[in-house]
Amino acid sequence: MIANLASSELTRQDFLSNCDPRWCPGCGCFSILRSLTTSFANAGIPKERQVVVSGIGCSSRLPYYTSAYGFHTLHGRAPTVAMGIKLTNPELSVWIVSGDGDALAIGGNHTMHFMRRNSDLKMMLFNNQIYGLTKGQASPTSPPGLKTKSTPYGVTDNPVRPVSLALASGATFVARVHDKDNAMMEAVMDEAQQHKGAVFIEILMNCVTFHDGAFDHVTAKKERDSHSLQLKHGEPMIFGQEREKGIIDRQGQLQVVEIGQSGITERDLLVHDAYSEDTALAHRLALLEYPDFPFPFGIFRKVDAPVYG
Amino acid sequence: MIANLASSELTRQDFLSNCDPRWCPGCGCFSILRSLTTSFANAGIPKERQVVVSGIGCSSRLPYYTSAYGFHTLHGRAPTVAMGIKLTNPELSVWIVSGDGDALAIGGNHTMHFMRRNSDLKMMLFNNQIYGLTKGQASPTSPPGLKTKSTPYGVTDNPVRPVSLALASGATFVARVHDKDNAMMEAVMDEAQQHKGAVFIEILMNCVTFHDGAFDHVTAKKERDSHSLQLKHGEPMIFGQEREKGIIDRQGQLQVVEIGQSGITERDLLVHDAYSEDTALAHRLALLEYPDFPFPFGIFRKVDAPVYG
Amino acid sequence: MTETLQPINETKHQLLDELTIKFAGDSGDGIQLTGQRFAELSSQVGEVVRTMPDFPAEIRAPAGTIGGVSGFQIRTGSDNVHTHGDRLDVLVAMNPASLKSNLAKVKRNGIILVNQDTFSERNLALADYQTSPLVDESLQDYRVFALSITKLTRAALKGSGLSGKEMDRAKNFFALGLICWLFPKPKTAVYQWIDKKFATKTVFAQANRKAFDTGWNYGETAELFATPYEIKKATKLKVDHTSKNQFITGNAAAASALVCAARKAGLPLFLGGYPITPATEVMQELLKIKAPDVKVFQAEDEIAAIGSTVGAAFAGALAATSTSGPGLALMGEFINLAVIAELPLVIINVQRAGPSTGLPTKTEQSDLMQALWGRNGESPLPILAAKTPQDCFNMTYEAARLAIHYMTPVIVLSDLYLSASAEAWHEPEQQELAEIPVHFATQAEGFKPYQRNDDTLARPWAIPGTPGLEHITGGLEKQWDTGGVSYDGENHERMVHLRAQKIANIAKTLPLPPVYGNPNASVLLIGWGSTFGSLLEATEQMNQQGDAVAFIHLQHLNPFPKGLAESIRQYSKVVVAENNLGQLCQMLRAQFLIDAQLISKVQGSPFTVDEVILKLKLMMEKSS
Amino acid sequence: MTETLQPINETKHQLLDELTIKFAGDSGDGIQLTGQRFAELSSQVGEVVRTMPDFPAEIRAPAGTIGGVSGFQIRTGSDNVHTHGDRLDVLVAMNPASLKSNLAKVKRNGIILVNQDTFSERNLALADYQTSPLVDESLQDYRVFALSITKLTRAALKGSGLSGKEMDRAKNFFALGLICWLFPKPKTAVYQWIDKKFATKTVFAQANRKAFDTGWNYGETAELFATPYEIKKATKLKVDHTSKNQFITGNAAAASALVCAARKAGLPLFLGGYPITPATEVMQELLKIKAPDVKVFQAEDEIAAIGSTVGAAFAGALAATSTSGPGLALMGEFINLAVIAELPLVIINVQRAGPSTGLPTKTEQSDLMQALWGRNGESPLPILAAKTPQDCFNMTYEAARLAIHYMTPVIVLSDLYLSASAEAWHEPEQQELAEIPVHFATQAEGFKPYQRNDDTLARPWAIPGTPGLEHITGGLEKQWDTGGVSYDGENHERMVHLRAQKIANIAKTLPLPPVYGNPNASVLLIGWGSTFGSLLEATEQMNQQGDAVAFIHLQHLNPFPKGLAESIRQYSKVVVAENNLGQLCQMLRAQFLIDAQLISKVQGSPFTVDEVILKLKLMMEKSS
Ligand SMILES: Cc1ncc(C[n+]2csc(CCOP(=O)(O)OP(=O)(O)O)c2C)c(N)n1
Ligand SMILES: Cc1ncc(C[n+]2csc(CCOP(=O)(O)OP(=O)(O)O)c2C)c(N)n1
Ligand code: SF4
Ligand code: SF4
Ligand SMILES: [Mg+2]
Ligand SMILES: [Mg+2]
Repeated sequence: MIANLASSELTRQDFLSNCDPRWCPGCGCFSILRSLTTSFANAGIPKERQVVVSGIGCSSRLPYYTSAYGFHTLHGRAPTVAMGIKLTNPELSVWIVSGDGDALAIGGNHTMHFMRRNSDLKMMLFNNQIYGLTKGQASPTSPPGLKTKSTPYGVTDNPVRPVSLALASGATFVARVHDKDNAMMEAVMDEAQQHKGAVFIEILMNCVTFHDGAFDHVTAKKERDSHSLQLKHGEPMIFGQEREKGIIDRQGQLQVVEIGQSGITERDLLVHDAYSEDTALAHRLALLEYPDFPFPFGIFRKVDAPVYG
Repeated sequence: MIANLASSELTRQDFLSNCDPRWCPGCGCFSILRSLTTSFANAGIPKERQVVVSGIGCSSRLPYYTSAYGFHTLHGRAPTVAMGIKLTNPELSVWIVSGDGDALAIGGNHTMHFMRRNSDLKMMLFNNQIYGLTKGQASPTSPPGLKTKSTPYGVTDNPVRPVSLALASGATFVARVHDKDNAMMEAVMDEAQQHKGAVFIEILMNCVTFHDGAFDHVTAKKERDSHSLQLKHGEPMIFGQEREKGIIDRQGQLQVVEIGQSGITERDLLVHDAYSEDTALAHRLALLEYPDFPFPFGIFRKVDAPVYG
Repeated sequence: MTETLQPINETKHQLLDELTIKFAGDSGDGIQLTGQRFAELSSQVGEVVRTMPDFPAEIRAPAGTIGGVSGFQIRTGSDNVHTHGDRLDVLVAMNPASLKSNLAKVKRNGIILVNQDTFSERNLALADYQTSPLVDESLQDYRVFALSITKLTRAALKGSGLSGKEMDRAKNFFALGLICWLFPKPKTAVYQWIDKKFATKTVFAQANRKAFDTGWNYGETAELFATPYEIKKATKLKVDHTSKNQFITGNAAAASALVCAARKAGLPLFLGGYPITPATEVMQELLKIKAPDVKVFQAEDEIAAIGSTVGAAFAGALAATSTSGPGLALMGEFINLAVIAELPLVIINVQRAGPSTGLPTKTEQSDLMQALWGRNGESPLPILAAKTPQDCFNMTYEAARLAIHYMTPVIVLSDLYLSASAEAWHEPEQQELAEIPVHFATQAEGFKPYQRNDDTLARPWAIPGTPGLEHITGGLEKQWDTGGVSYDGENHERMVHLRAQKIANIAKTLPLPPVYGNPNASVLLIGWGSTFGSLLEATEQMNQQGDAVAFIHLQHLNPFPKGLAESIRQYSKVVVAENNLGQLCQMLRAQFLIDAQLISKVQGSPFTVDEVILKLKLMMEKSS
Repeated sequence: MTETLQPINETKHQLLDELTIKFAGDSGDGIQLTGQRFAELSSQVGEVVRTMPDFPAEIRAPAGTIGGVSGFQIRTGSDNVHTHGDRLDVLVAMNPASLKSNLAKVKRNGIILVNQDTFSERNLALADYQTSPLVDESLQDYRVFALSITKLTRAALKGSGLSGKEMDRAKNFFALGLICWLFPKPKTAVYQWIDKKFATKTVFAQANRKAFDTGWNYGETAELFATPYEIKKATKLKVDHTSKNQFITGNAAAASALVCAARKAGLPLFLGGYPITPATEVMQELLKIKAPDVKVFQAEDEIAAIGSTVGAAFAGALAATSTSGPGLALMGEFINLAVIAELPLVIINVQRAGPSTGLPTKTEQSDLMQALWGRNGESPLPILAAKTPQDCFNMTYEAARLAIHYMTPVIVLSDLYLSASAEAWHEPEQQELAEIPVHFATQAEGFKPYQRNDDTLARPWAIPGTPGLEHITGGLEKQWDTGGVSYDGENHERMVHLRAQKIANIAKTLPLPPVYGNPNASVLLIGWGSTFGSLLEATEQMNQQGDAVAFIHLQHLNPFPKGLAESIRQYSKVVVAENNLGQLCQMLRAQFLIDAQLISKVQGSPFTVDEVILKLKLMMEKSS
């Protein structure tokens, strides 16, 4: 994964600024910062060529805590600034840090368009299903029924599915990870470092203050194996504490099956194909949700395509 | 189809204003205006309860030519104004008229969010794959390679697929029609009149001045039958001059087949299910394009779901 | 509750003109609750009270750090209380960080009460103290009382069945008890409030009562203070002793005004909003109301927020939005649509320090020019500014009235300071409120969407759903009476003048602002917005000290009331004080050709009274 | 080509001081081409020329209707030609609708040439004529020449092998030929141009030459006119006879300036834009250039356009955007980010008539205050305004220089009138252009992102990719030298003043604008932007008529050049003429306390010279 051996001596610490993060103790952002800086060190791209562009929100404070170039822009507008940076200097590796409100409420259009153009930008969407910085209003990903400061009687909107949107928009690298699994975050970020084109990584992130435990049912250590599905290109879709379950496609419908029951073997299972030009499977995977299905993590799609600019 | 017998005496003419349309002679907008006013007459909803809200563009001039209430708002922002109207007076039937630039470039976010909320608004997107009013720049739906005033060397962006976007966003009524087939337009509009929830109708519309003939390969009378597919709920997907071809699902892949060849009968063909909760099939149909496939028209999706507000 | 609020045995009390006190501690210490309660008690006994909370920075800092300090300041006294106070008479500091961050505000010889149990090495370090201020000499200019509040509370609650952590949560009641003894407040009112607040958790109610009593008794018995202090009550102000009397912030007042105005007008209320500090609470206050005539729409962004508001106005609602500077910047294009479509809109802009994201948690008055000019073309609209938290009610209500009366968007300027500071208030009854007549057009015969009322120049409000009035509106220039699209140059000029005239005409209906201080002075101080309290107090003090100063405070910033120029011209020196680089000052100079001078402060905080006096004196010296 | 451009046999020509002529016809009639060619010929023989096209409304109207008329006006003459002319000496009307819509502009006794073949009943009806103006008396005040241009052209082209329709397309060459005989222009230049233009279609080239000759010969032989008219040539202006001499519109000039400035500075050029009338051509001109150092990004909206521009500036490009009023309204929030992040940006705002969508195809000067104030907080930036099409080059270039020199966004105001009108011009050579030095920071040692240049107060430009200068910028307030986030109130005040000072300081580097007319007059006329030509001509005429008037025209609107107040104060009466309700007038009053009075026109069209004179005289009478 190391692209540039010359600067490979940089460590994670080198990518941290001397500014103390001002997130709430226990906020998921800390863990993401950790993985990102680790991946920066892994990538071996010199510091001066990494640029982290953010919008406004708790998550968007992240650039201050890295030692790369950074731009803390306006609410929802990070992709536009990132675009100008990349078009001006294509040598730079440009990351976008955004929140669910930032990227999907006010910034939804820019998010969609940078992906449509397959611009060579990497967006990380810190999805805590809430507006953190403004102290707890509903966001476009807040689950129905959630009581927040702006929905005292519960959310009634249908939430946006970030991965579906990214696929429909045409991002060429689409993934989902979470703040409780640094190894997975780093593996995905490392692959993203190398990707040419629009990267979209949804990162489930726990907001301890305004929506604590939102993802525990799929991210907590003890639930993780049975409630989530790790997508790996070329591998059958297996999950479960004992890797005893899998996903099959029965007449166009995805279904959960027990391996070994009703004559099902590993060979009957759907095999993940992240490199397919056709997004149909990825689209269907993006619709899977716990409890009917395991919640998928990993890389949904990764294809090469001409890059904008 | 007539909801309100009392006012059913209104004719198409009653829904036309005495303002002469100022579109280029031959513009597809004329035909759409014709179908919309016909559908208004069919719906039997009194004039004062129909509201037509538009953005800015050639297409967005339409409200001036109807005799309903109308609001010619700002570029890209019609859905937001429509939202305020509907929430204030739910008795009104609120239509949004928008262009491909209006609804998908500057207005993409509002388009997405009104559909996500399943707001009870009906958007007609007049897709001429060009910015008409500003005299011929590329729009988000302009096909790759197209030379326009703003792409003298040809479009390089990937176009937005409006129907895919509508499905991903959660619209509960999603259809595609074209300006050369008034009967189809009216049938779809008539159904839309009765729908409760977010309606999205993509209308292929010919811009004679800046992108003439863009859709001839699928809309021209002599091509239509063989190059397009009429989706009808509950009916097998058949097309062709002689209705000799059809669509099947072979291991998750849609394929074109000749009926009668290799033992294929009508019963093997995919049957359109517009009422399915699951959007997977609709998503796949939205990806079909001529010449690999016939280009689908009709209602992709129509489901009941709780309405916003 | 009212009958219990009699002042208690007063004989041996010292009398104080006024008191500025601040409760401070860690975010988890219940500081806001304690402070608010003390403020309410003070108000209920007839004092004039202003409060100001001090929240930790937007993103939570770790417990015990300076960043995590929460504070609540109260100024209470008689009629001359107009601000929450510049300096503290009393600081109650529940931990080292709260002492550190508030010390500079305490008056020399002021009282500092600290909970010494929290002065552990760890907490001192978190607050960046090298040595404990309780043992070194850093506090020698103050009267420091270091109490073991945690221990005393725990001791009192022993056997209550509560855990240690739970007991500690009652320690703010100890502090409240002690303070309520020192500045006597009726015990029974506190009991009743505790019982109500913890009705479902009686163990806590008991514990909190107990902690309160312990604090009170500690005051009485520990003999730290010779006697309690009695605070002077309001004389001119009528104090409302009913339960309708409540503390209201500027944001809550604005929200309340919208509801009252809509109901008075007989319209549904619609607010389209998007969260932004410090305006979010306007939307949130309305979201709490579950009534069919109040619709609140949290939009995907500010553009959609105001877009929906414009739609709602077209459809016949009292339509409003609330935002702050960056949001207002995004709304300009849509406000302009409302200007040309002549639709009534109330836009509440709660200013914060700019430019750009700036200092989102600090106050400033720097959006006046944006409100006036932040749109393309000639785009006139009325601008009002609130001067106190409750004036946010008055101005928002007035904005709604003007919007409907003149068919125009109206901008109300508030600011972060007003949004958060609070004063006692009660919501007026419907019959006390100014009329807001609404005349929807209904007559199809001869209807013209742009035919105007001779007096107001307002066009008719013809809403969808009305048979026979079907028409199209929008952003293109309108033919002057049919309202159809017109590309005619002369019609355009006519409309540009007409829109300007419609707004300018409002001037003649506006009362001249009262003159405070000495109307015969040669120096006139002019202010607007949240600086009112400081400017008024400064004026009063200067006149008391023998420096004649007159003061007027503008609520109507566009148009100015008719006759304002003449009033101002009576003074040989005109000084405008604002928290910006002179925006009102520029307006007055341009419109009246008066050589108005500026007193400016752009530090994210309001003027202190002393600052105003100092700067004004300097100016008066220079010119004399 | 140059050697052929000798004036032809002049002996028997009458001399004209100047000529205003308009070609008009249906959109399909080739009017624009004909008009442009005549303008170029006039310029090449040494006349001063200004042109103005007249496009049909945005959406195409049917052929033959008034809405579908296309026109091209040319004014040509000597040094005193500064506008495209208020009234027509000659109208060439190729159909009834074009006659109808332009008649009002023709001078009494002016020449009207019509193609009578198009005066069919159908066409008369389409143009709303009840009876033919060629037979009734409506044209009796003019010298009307009704020619059978269609028939004559067809006759001439008989046997050319062209279809009837194709022949008809040559009829504008007949008109051109006739006019080139009447106001003599070198034939050979026309031939060469035709041959080049139709190089691949020689039949058309032949036909057009033939039609041209036929028109010319018709003039010579038909004896409609006694003799041709010779037009006075430029005396002061140097005329460029090389092929670099071209007609340039304001929009093309602005685009060219961006390229020149970027190349002079040695930077890549980046323009992020979104189509909007009348600014779109700035972007489109740049899109035509296929060069690695010119990047143009058509964004999804104006917010993305300027966002990308801000990003490009951060990354080290000469970053620009172009828009019109409604777009500028959307850009305010981002411009503000560039103000606080102190990044160089050129924002070209081509004004059109507002408010809101307003009259998108009409001109106005009503975005000055929006440019100055349309952002939250105190947000100062320089504002320049172009006065002629080629001044769009100068001002845009100057904006780029200032932006980089001071690290600030700069707004250039142009307008619809300048965007479309054209004059002869050639692009300066690199060495003729002012230096634009760029000093990217490179020294990591001691680097502080907000440490300033003592002279300009500019901060260093440290671009991503530079090792050791990694830093974060953004919209939060900055510590004054490290550029880190600072919530400190006093630092904020310091920064607010610093940003203001940085821009204010530019004033001392700006030259005072020249005084035209009579500098000793007591009346001073002040203008800005596209009104320059009319105001200058009005000034000259008034002085000629014995009314002493001085005139200055401002290009720098913020800050004003140092010493401007003193210059202005020399006059006892100051009158500001603008196409708005007095925006510059307000600025001058506020800053200088001068009782500046307003001459306003808000009709979507520029002042005519007569209007200015009339209004100015009225004002002078009133005050005397
Ligand atoms: C134009 C504008 N509107 C609103 C805001 C206020 N605001 C700041 S962050 C934010 C939303 C934060 O939510 P999210 O994007 O999910 O980020 P998080 O804080 O949860 O990481 C809002 C509404 C702003 N800064 N600017
Ligand atoms: C804020 C703003 N930006 C830009 C414009 C200019 N503009 C008007 S319509 C339009 C695009 C028109 O294209 P489309 O939406 O496809 O409509 P069509 O004319 O093709 O029907 C643009 C860019 C505007 N009116 N307002
Ligand atoms: S509010 Fe939530 S998202 Fe923001 S810092 Fe705290 S825990 Fe993190
Ligand atoms: S430009 Fe195109 S879309 Fe516009 S009116 Fe003409 S044909 Fe229709
Ligand atoms: Mg969030
Ligand atoms: Mg279009």
